[in-house]
Amino acid sequence: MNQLIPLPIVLPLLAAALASLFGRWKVVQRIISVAVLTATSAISILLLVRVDRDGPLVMHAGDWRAPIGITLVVDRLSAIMLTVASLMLLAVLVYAIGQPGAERHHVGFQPVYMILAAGVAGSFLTGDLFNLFVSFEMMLTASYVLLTLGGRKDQVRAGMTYVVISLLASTLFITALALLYSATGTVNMADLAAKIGQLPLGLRQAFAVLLVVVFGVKAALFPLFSWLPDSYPVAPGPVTAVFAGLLTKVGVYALIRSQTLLFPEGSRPVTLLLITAGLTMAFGIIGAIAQDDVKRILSFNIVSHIGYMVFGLALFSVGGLAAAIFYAVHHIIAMTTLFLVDGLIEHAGGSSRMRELGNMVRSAPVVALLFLVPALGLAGIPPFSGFVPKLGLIQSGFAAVGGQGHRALVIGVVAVSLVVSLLTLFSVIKIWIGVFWSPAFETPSGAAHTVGRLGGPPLMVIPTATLFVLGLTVALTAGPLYRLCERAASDLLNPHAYITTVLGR
Amino acid sequence: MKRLVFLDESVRLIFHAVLVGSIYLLFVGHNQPGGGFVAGLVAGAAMSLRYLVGGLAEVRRISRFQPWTIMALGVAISTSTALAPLSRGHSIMASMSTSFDLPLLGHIYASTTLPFDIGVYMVVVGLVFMVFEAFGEDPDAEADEVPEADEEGATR
Amino acid sequence: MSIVLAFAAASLFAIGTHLVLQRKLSRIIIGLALLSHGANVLLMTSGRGGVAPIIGSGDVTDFSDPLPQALALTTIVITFGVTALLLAMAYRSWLLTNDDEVDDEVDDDVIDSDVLRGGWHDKEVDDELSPEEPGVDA
Amino acid sequence: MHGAIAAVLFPSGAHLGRKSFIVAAVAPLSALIWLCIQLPDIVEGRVITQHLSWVPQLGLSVDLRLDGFGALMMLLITLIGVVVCGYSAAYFSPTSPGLGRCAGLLVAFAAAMLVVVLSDNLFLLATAWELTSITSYLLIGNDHTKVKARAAALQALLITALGGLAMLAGFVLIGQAAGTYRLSAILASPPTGGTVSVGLALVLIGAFTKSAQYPFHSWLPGAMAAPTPISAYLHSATMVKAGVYLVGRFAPAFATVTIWRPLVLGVGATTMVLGGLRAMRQHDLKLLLAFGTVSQLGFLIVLFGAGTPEATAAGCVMLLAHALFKATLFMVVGALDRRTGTRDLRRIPVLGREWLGVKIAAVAAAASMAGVPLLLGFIGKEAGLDALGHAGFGASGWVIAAIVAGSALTVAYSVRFVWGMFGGGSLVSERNDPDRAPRLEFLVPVAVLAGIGIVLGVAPALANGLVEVASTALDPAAPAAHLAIWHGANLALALSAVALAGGTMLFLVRDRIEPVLAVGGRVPSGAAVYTRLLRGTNNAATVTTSVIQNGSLPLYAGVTLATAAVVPGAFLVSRAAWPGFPRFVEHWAQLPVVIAILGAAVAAAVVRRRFSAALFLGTTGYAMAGLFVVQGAPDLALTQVAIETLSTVLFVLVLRRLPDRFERTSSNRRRALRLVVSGLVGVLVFTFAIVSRANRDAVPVSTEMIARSLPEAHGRNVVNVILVDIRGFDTMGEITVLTAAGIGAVALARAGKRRRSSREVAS
Repeated sequence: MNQLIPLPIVLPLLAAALASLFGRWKVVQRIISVAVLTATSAISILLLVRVDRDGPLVMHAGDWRAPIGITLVVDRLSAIMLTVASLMLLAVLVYAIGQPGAERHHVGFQPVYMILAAGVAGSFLTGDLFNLFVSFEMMLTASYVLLTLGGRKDQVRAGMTYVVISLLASTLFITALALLYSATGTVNMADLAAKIGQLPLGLRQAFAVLLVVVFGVKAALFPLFSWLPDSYPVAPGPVTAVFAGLLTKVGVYALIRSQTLLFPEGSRPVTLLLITAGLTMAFGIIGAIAQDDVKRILSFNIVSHIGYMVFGLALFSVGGLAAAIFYAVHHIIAMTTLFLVDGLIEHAGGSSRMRELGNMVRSAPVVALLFLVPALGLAGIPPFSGFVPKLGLIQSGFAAVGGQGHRALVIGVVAVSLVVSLLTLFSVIKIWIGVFWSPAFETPSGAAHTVGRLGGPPLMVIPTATLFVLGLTVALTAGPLYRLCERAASDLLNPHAYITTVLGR
Repeated sequence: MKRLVFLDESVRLIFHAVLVGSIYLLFVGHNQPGGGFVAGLVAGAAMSLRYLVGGLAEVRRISRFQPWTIMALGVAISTSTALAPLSRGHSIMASMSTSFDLPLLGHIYASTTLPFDIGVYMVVVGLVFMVFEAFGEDPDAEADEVPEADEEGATR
Repeated sequence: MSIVLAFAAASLFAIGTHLVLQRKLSRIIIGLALLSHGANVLLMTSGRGGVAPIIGSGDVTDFSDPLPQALALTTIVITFGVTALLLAMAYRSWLLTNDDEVDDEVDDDVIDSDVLRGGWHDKEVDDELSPEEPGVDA
Repeated sequence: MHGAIAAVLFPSGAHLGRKSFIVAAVAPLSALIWLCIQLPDIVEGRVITQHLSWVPQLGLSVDLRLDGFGALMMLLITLIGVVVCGYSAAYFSPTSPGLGRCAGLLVAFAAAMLVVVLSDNLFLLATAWELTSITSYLLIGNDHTKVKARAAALQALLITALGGLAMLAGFVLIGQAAGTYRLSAILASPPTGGTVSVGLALVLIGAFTKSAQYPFHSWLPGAMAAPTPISAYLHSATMVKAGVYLVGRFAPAFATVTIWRPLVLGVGATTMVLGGLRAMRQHDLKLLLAFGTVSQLGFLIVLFGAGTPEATAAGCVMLLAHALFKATLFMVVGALDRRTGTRDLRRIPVLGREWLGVKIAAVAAAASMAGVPLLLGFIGKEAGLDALGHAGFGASGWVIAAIVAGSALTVAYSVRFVWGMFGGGSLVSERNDPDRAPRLEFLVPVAVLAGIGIVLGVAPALANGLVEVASTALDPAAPAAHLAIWHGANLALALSAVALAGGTMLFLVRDRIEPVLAVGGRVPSGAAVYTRLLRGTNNAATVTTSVIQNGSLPLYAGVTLATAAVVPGAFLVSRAAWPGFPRFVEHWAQLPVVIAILGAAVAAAVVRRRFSAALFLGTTGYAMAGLFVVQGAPDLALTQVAIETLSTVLFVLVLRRLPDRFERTSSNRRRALRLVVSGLVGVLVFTFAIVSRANRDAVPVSTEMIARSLPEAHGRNVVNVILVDIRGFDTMGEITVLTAAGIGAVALARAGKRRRSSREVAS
């Protein structure tokens, strides 16, 4: 079983190499990519099942035992994230193949997409902080390329913002790594966990905060989120879907992982995280309300909802973390679905701007349904998938109020989260009104396609519908899933098993 | 552009010398300063010399292969080397090695780290090629839709 | 670690920051390069300095710390790759606009006055947001 | 219970035009039949429960529990559901689009509503509650091309969703205080404490929004944009009762909590009076009924909210009565609207004989609404007045006064309704047109509901069992119901008489007291607040976003770097001890190299020519290589030299396209800000570096790498061993970064130039 661990990283890389070698044969490229992503999905499900049963699995790359070499670790959290991510990547790939656009026109799409997949998998699997940096870079560099495929003016402009801010974050990451190595002499996370504990409290706290900032840029926390809504919407449709679903969540994953594993209780910046969570929710949704473009509304919603996950993290309780993890899973699926639906909207309506669209509940009823349910889920309307983690957050929040410290702050954040979910509802309903109900005010800037009963080409609709069903399944099977998230959360709060498995003591 | 034949020739001479040097760096990397990255970059620096005398066309003359082919092969070699030990039940990237005696060269130690480093070397060289592909085109030629350099690149 | 090296790193960071906060992409790129140099100096100072870590070339206890060197090497190469990409963007931007200035507008279409009305036309905002209260003046 | 589940399945099959409503009717009908079968058991006090686990950790499970009160509600929902479905088939024109969707939503709504009243789990209740909001939203906006319908739908959604969220938070608070989220368990042993009061207040907000209580009532009249059958069903008979239902459930357990009665009775009574006033001034019959509903809902809230057993019992009667007569009246208005083309009471023509049946039904229903004796409405009102008269809490006098006033208004607008319907206000006395006679399909549903109302009014004993079991389900102390027409002459009867007489008076003098009536419209309501709030949010969002999201890269970068410097810096400076300065230099050679690096860096930053800046950057890089040599890192130095050479060439290649000089563009303030941020970043790095290095006491992992390099990896160059073996995994990632960057660079440089070259990019 351990042999499987590196495959989700290395197989896509091999596929990337093959895909560029076979660039002339589009079909071969596609077969390779789809096959590899199917394989990684299967592998990650296997790993999830196994890890949930037997506890964390490790592989020491090159047989160099930790903390010397690079260790790959699968625990429940990483297995959950990996599974969801692989499924999204696969669905979006199929969608991209079905869509007339970036994938067809750029031979480089497939290899770069594979590198992205490898980077995402690497970020979830690695147990080494510097390797996390490298995985981030794989993912980000691939995302720079995907974002600017096509080279339109707005893409290049947005790409600059995105690349420059990401590079700043990467430099900060290196800085943090250098400082951590300087203080501890190691970059292995399990080893760091032990050694950071010996540092003086003030320095520990400073490190914790530094890492919050470093990962906060990737996760798009307030006030570090501005790059996101400017850059995501310009990418080709499916690419935005992957970005929206996965990239920020990798940042959230890194936040959760670093704060729970590396820093012992007492040195975690709880107050800072709580405040950040509240502000992120609020400013994100405020931004969403002010938009006219479907993609931009959704992009701001990403930001806003990162706040919920950070809130769950900031509670540092099993309930809070479980809700945060569940929220991440839900959000990945819902956001990806919605951006894929946006692709369908653009395909059918020729635009993603609301005043150029309208009345699609008549012209594309399937698309309307595909939009409405995940959108309501996004707003946390029961019984759709967003409700469960929201309820979990409220409960854990109120439960935390009973405990010591941060009372007023937690109540405040819970209140903000409720108001924000109302505003989220408003923002998605705005899309519903603008795109599906009201008549169009202007003729669309792009060319509209005629759509059949499905509302788009089958290869676009089917992956979207699959994710739609997946979202519903998550809501229906929330019981066992939530229990899994709780187990993952209690692993996080009690990282002893993780550390001993990695260090082999 | 009229080329100075003698400059041309001497640059090619230097280029080949540096190339040999870079391969030397690649092979000794395990024991002395060097290795795939350094070697690849040195080769790349040598290429920039060729670019300076002859532009993109001159760079394209270096290799019969497309830059992305070199790169992709490099990645393929490295990842395969990394994957290979898995099939034998080892960890990923585990180095497998053998040592044997050859009549003339004496004791030879061979390990999978070498092909891995060769992959790295190829990727770096490929990258440098691509960079010239991307930026190296003559600004004047680019204004025309079908510059000669491109025809040449395509036929090669 | 010495004061001089810490100062060097800090100064590189400061100068880099200064450049990154400007509008010309060329300057931003130079700034990023300086920031990356600063980070590398930090990496160097995070381990011990000394003799090149090549076994046989000196006393093992005098060796400089090899791990930060390997990490720095990796970062340098990655930064180079990404910088190349960024330069390609600058180049593309120049092709499209004849400048490398990073202007404020994101997208001519999106940041126009319509956004200032939250995406709805004036008339629309009134209509969509204010249901008439039936019967008030009946 | 399966009726509820089966009902959900129907939307899929329903695209049969008008027939879809017939299909849809099957769902509530089957539930109704099922209920009728169970009814005898329930009357005997049996409780049917069903449990399905969902997310037990959060207390979220599908607990259904059918008790007496639930049965009463279920009866209403299914009975009126069946009738409305039948009616809809007549109401909608066969050609109108989206009928299947409409029918499907109607059934979905019915299912959700059933779950609301059957749920024994707080969160399940909240779930179904939100689902009713959503389906209601979609139904109000059925005619979605009309902007007014959209706006009304949005208002209804946002207000009820706001309430739903408050309620959810309230549920969590109450449930955590009680230690269970099971409704029956909570009500059996209600928790106490400050948290519970807050929770209750939040729950009440939910109830008030849903039941259109002042000040949240404004969405309900707006919801009349929905087709009339929908209004009849959702917005008078069932959905708006959800809040009443909730208050009814909670009141017996929580009425003694300090905040409960002032809040519930105050809001309910206010709503009753204001709603009545507003109803008096409507010309649109549908709106008249809508405000009437608001008023009646206020009455119901008062009855149920009082929390005394008698009042609860009275509430049950009134609930039944209201659903019956209000649905009837709405359907009458719908028939009028469809057949005569208007529902403005000033325009309704004098109706002919064909309308007799409809007229009788309408009069009976309106009389019930007015509380005329011999009808169910009378019995309910009578019982309510009686109960409140005997209630043992303070201020009940005020409440009774308000109710009498409200009842008088109810009488007045009922009379006005009938008067209008008979063409009393008609400005144009149109001739009767046989084509416009009501069809049988209209008559039957109307007659069924009105008939039930009349029968129960004449023989109230028939409802005894149901009412009794319903009220005892809420409050075990509820008295045995003995509904009768004549209770003897008591205070309640007198008050009823006052209301009837006063109402008639009010109707007669309505024109003269116009200014008084107009007060109802002038009381500041939630609608204005809603609009202002929503627009305010929209504008505030726009302004905020245009400031923080202005697309300026320097701003974003500045914020990022400043945050990175200030936030960790603050922690570092305030929490960590300063270890003291380390040595000035470790090696004499560091000094000149550092001077070279910094000199070149400063030069790169200040020169005005792009070309020179690039060259100085290159110099910095070479000087860095020098530093690496000094620090004992030859591999790094070699790499740095090679990379710097390449980068410089690259820079030059790109820069040759760009103008030679930078122009000075920034203002002084900007420059000052930049200096501050740079300074902060520098200070942070300096401090952090020294503090973290001084705290190292662990042996670095690299010590072991040096030791194992030769024996295990057969390499003498430890750095290279790390790169290709120990940390080879990093290197593998790194080369793919390069691959991606290469592909991207070429794609960008070539984008949009020629088709052929774009194909070339990776072929």
